[in-house]
Amino acid sequence: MSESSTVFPLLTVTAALPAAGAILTAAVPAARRTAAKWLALLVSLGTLVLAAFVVVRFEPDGARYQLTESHAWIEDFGVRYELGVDGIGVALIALTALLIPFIVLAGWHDADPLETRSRRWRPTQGFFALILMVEAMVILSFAATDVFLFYILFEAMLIPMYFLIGGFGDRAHTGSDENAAAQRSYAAVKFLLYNLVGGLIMLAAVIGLYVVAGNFSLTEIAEARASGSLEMATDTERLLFLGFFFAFAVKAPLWPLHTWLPNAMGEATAPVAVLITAVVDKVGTFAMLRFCLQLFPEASKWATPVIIALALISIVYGALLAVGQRDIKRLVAYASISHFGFIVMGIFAMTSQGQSGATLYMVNHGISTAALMLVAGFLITRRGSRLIADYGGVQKVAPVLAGTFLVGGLATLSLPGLAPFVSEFLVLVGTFARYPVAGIIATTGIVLAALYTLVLYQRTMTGPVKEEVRAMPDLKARELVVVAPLIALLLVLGVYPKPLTEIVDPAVRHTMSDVQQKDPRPEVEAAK
Amino acid sequence: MENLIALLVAAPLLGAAVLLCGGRRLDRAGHRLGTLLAAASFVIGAVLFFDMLGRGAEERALHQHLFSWVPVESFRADIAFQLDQLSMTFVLLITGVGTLIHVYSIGYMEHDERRRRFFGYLNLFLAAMLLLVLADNYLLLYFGWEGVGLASYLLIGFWQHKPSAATAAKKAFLVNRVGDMGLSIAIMLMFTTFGTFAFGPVLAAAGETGEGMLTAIGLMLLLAACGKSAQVPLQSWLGDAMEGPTPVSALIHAATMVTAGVYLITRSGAIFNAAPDAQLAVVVVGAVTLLFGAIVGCAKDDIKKALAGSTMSQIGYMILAAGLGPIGYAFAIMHLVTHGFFKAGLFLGAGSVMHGMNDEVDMRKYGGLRKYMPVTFVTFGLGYLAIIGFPGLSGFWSKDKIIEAAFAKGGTEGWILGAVTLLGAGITAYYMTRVMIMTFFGEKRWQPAPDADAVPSAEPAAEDHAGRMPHPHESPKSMTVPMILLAFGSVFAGGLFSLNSAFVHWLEPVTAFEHGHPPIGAAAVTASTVVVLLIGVGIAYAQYGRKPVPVVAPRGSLLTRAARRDLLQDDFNHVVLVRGGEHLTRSLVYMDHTLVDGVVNGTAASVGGLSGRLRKLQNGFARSYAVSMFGGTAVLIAATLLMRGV
Amino acid sequence: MSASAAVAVHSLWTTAAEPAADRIGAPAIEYAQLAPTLIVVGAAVVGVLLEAFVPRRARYHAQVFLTVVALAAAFAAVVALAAGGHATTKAGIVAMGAIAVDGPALFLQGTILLTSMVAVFTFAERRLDPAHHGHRVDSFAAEAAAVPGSDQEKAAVKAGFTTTEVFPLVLFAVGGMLVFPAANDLLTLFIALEVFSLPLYLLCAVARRKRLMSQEAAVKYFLLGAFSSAFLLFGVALMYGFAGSVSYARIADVVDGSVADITPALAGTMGNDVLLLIGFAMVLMGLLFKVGAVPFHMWTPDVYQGAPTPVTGFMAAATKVAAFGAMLRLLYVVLPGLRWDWRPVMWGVAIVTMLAGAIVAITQTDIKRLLAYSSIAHAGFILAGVIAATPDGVSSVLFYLGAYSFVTVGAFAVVTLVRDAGGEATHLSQWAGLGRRSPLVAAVFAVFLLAFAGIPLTSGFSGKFAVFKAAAEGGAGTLVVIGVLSSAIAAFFYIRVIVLMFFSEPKPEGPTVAVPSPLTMTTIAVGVAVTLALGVAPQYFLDLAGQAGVFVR
Amino acid sequence: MNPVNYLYLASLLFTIGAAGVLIRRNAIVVFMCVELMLNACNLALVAFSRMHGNLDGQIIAFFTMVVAAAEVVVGLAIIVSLFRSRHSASVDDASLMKL
Repeated sequence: MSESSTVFPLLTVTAALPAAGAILTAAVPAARRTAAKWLALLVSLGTLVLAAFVVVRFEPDGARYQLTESHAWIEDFGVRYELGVDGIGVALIALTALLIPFIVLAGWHDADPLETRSRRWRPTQGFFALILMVEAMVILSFAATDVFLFYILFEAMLIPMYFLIGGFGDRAHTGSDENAAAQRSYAAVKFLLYNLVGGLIMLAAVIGLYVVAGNFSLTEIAEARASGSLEMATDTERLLFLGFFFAFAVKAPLWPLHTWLPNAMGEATAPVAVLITAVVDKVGTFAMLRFCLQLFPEASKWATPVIIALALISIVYGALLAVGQRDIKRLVAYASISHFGFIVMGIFAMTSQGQSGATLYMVNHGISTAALMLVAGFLITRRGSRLIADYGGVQKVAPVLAGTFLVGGLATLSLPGLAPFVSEFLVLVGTFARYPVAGIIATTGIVLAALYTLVLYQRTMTGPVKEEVRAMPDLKARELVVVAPLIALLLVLGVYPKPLTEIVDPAVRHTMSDVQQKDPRPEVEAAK
Repeated sequence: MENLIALLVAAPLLGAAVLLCGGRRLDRAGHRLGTLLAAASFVIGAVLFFDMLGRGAEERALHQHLFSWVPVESFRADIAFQLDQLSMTFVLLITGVGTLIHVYSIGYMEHDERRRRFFGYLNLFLAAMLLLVLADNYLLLYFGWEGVGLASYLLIGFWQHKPSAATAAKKAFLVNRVGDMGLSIAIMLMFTTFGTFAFGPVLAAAGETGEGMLTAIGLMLLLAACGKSAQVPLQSWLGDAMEGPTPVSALIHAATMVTAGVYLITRSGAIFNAAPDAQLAVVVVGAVTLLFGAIVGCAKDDIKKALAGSTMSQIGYMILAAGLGPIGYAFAIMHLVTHGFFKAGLFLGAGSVMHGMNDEVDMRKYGGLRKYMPVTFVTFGLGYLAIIGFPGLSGFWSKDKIIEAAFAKGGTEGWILGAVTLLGAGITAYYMTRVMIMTFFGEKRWQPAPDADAVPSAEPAAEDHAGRMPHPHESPKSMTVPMILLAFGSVFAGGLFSLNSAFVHWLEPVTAFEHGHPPIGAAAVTASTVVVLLIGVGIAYAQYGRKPVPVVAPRGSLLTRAARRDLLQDDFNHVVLVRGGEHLTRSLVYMDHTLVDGVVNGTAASVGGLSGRLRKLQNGFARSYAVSMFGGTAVLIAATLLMRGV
Repeated sequence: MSASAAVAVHSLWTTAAEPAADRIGAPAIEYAQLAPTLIVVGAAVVGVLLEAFVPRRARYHAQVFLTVVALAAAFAAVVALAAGGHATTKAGIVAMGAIAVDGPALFLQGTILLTSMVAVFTFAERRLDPAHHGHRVDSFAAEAAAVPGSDQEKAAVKAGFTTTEVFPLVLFAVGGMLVFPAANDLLTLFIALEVFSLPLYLLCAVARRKRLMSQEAAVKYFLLGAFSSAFLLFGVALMYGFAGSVSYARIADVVDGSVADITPALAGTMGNDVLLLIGFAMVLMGLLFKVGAVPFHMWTPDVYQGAPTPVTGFMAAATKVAAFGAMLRLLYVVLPGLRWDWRPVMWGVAIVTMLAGAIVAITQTDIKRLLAYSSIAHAGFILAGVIAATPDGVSSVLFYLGAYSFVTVGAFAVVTLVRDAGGEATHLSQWAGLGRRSPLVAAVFAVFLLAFAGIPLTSGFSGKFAVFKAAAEGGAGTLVVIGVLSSAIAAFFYIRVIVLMFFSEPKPEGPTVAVPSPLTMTTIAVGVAVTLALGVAPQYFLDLAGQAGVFVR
Repeated sequence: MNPVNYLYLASLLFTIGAAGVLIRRNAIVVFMCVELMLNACNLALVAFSRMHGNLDGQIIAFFTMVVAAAEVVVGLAIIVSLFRSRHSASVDDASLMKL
């Protein structure tokens, strides 16, 4: 990447704004809780505007990486502060910036202190500050084109997430407070350790990469690999690949490294759960696409069969376990595991449809899960229980809530007309083109998805009205503001995803050429 | 002119959007708006129809390309419509019958506080169904395909407060999903084979690939059709779908949606023509379902379920016809249309009866109603005659042609199929006569209606007049008028279509047509048909007309009992799929906790244990520390020396 | 060798008929280059005099002032030397070959001086304990000689005595530490070792609270320390026997074989190298003992726990720096020729140290012991860098030492703040819910813990990355993997503490967080600042360490 | 008589000293054993010095004595204070801190 950076460091600013916002929010005095909330909301909206600029400034058919910035950082480690986005990065940055305001708004009251414990104790400020901090790190990691820089963010974002999970649990817990606190910190520690171990193994690989390549610039290394000027011994490449992939597979999460997700999403508040699955986990799948494939094309191809198999297992396994859940949030978590299986499968199918599909899937899954999970959160806060069995007949007392919940569910089972359908079908087609059997097995996922979604809806929303929910109020204005845009977005992207695909496709074309793969030509043409 | 096509879909879609998002303030006008938009869509359809007639047979097809939906490299799915004769037929049927049923529902749903939403769903259904038949590529068709599935889900479960309804809705959606798997796999196969899945290119290029591939595609499409059209083995949902309000049963589960499978197969004719094995499969499915539905229909005492069985069996006819290839397509569609008329009419009639009978559905508690609701009786009667194929009425023309075609298949196949279709006709006559007699003839067997939940499909009003003695009365105009109109259809449509086989020629450019010649001349076939149906009627009359009908159903033969339970198909599903599934998931949940999680926690625990043991070494005694130092040094020295090999 | 070399072995009954050796001239001492050490030691001596002549009331202030000024001056001297190019171009051997003034030496001296300075601030802290009889008290016994709980002690407390001797002791220790990594012959090495060890033994014994534990710690540390230095000395003897000299350069030459000097008699009885190897092993053992490497680590937890916390902090930081410095010099200057002998051994030690440290730490219940074990684990990581045996290895170790020492001092400084009636509340259970009580202190401590755990954006990560990178480039990939795994294990218990502080409900009778004087605040602030600075922008310090990466010989 | 024997003697004394440290309980005795080890070192140094015919070894020996003396001062101070507060000089009694 050339020393010449863009006139205005748009990406840095986009990431810096929430970071600064986080510090400010944290600094708000204890008494002025509401001010902190509004500050956080404004900052996140500002970030959204900046992200919009990024999208506008990005030319789909321009250079591969745009809005690049490059500054010296740590020469001794061959590390530079290098930013740049391709279509995939742009899409995901947009998604992140888009979701955070809703997360903030949805979590408006989640961190209100139950009783003022100490003058210095400011949970609310901390909650929103952490969310913004996460946003900053995620955005930066989507833009990082320096492996080391990415690694640092990849690891560092664990800490705020960890405090979000462990510090601000779902108040609708079962059993005693102590018990809930114990479960919560268990979930938080589990989350951190899983990802830390993944990260540390990646660290070894990162160091190995440095020893082999001598620097960390993604672009330089990729070029060197492509031009053949940088040779890697097969085994070395494979080991390094595995090191990277392991970390991303934990984050994604891929079977059998998934078990931290249900705990984390179950114990965290709904907005944080959305933050985990819709935003942070995307870094893992994104990194597979960005780093695994570009840095280690050969090894990627070598590992593909196994990874596809794991992805398949995740798809079916996740769906089946979702069917078996009693806890709404855990159900959504397992559904997400199944969906991440689709994403990984799409990435490693090594077809344009698969990879564009996977990228779209990341975005759409973000939105749909956000819609479903946030509504579920509203539902749970109303009734104070996460158990499906505690609900019934809600649609009679709160039709709007039920309706939005249903739409979210339909999106999760990827009904045509809603965004996820497009991506899921692309992934399926893309996979099928290369691995027909895998493609067919994966389609069973759509039946299972329908099963767990509809069962959830039936058990909670339909049937005779339960006593406890009789007095349940319908969605409030704030909540509608959160849900309505998401649903609108799902509909729009479901019918007109073209803008998104146009941004993503060129990037995918590049990735495909990185791994020297071409789409299999259709039989009939091939015959001609 | 082609720009109107989009409006066909847009009108009801708008209705759905407004009604569903509009909120309570629309409650008063909602139903009118919905009906209006449905009618509008019908008018547009009519306009397009006459415009189409104005053009020569070959350039009748219209195209409208709205925008590109999912463009990814070679994968191109567009939002584009294709209106040819086949689609046009469906458009008219859907919008026409749809509008009538909207009107009917105004009266029928009067007392339901959620009527606005009901009309919203109906409009949504119309939009989706029109999308399905107008799509110019399989993916867009899939869009409509699942759209109608959603609408049907919402409408079957419209009375969500009833667990039975909610369950039925879920079941319908799930079973359909299984079918959808087939459709999506078929699309993938097309994409990998032809590089596209637009009707034009695919059907044009169908010849260029191997028969094996085409058979695969065909079978997948058939699976899809089975799901949507309630064909064996995916038929189980249709009976439960009767939980929905009767207009829904009439529109979706009789006239239109359930026939989508027939549309799909006819539309993909080119593929099936080149894949005989697939065709055979289609025929077999059709034949089996035909009998299956008929048998079930004979045993049901719930009037709607009886009709549902008959629907299944009639669609079996269509599928079978479609499976016969060019000799059958036209008749399949023709029967589809006529069936649309009389089955819708029958259902509306049934609805009207229930309306008058406190939503009682058990025919054993009817009887002698002809005096109390004459209009219903007449219209229902005409529908009855039509469906059993009474010479001259719609059903006769279409069904007879199918039977002919079946024989015309030739060879042993031909004979078997012919026999089956004939037998089917007989059974149809039997169970329809049974329904007719139990409902409108004989002495009255009314009883106080039990409360809602006991009756599998009590309608919402049931609560308020539970326990009161029913006083049958004719339904309001808004309900009778549609019935009358449909009755006209069921009487004359068939005849009209068959005037110098207008319908066949109308469809010929799309489906192609070759004249089938049954080994025993057409006249013979017709004759035998009539004979068979007379036999059927006769037996029914002997059983139900001559002696009084017991109010409590007799135990009945093994077959009867099996038939009452949909030939045990649900029990099979329950034991194998539901139970098995539950066990599977439960054990998986357990495994996830113990095995996958256990490994990790186990490792952590073992490290902890190791830590605990190592800790013991730190026993606080300086001298033991010294020992370890001494030992360490010794090892150090030894190691250093060993390195040197000294 | 003198002419007497001809005589194979002198008969013991005849005095060596030496021709009068040429007159011994006055040694040439380069005072400028020795300035840092001289300043500190001089100040120490002055400190002793202060104890003798300054009235008790004024002693504390006088001593603190003297100590801080001395350390600052010494640091200034180091900087001056470095600026004067003594770290690079003008690097050389001074004091008749006894001491080397070169990059590593100056870098380490600078680090030691800075760490000691911030550590001394915690020594001087007198606001944490409530005042006794109107006298502010620090964390040292009123009268170390008095029997705990005796009337004599009560009297001493009443009189407001304080053990201001700690300051000169610290200065002496620092003086020794300054020489230790610069020592250029085995004798200097040994003396320096003793010079900084003996004061530490004493410092361990003078805690104000928990005096029995303090004394016990002192005894253990002393006996084992003496034990180990005996080993070291014997090793020195053997190496002297091998090379006939104790100067590093000379020994190195002999090891390289550039000097053919084999005493025939010895050759007859045993292979020279055996002397060398055994000697090396024993010297190495002495150093490994100081850095607390397994299996010579067992004193660490007990001493760290028993010693007064400020002393622990000082000891943990400065001693490690000095000892690793000496080890680097020994291995890189004296025994590069022996690399193929010592690397495998060190591999073993490093692996065992990393794993044992991390694993045993998991089940600790006392914060000070926990930190002790963590320091053991870190010793293992640093050893990985030492093993690299490349200039990169040196600079990475230097960097790591710098980063680590500040984190350590800071962490122990925080430990001094959390107190209950019985003094410092070091049991982990008492730390529950600290984050709720005083979020700031908890947050600061969390930062230190994360640095220990090597989370990115903290100095711990930069350091860890540096040493692992060096190790990997030095061909010790396996070591890196093991290091990574053990730091994964280590992460667990750092996180456990964080969980305890933030996610568990505070106990009603839990400890309070004392509000310290600016002194401790400075210590902690500096610790945090350095931790974050080295985490976010380590480049400058990496450059420093990089330039300082070459030993003079 | 071969001076190498002095080396053997030295190592012997050293080992005895080390053994004493490991075996004896009384802190004072342990300490004396350490001194013995130091003296063993001295012996070795002197012997080597003699062999090599240079004085370094002997110089070191002198330094060692000084150091040993210093150690005695510090050591006894600590041990005595321990003894006074516990009324026992046994090393094993001083085991409050463990695990």
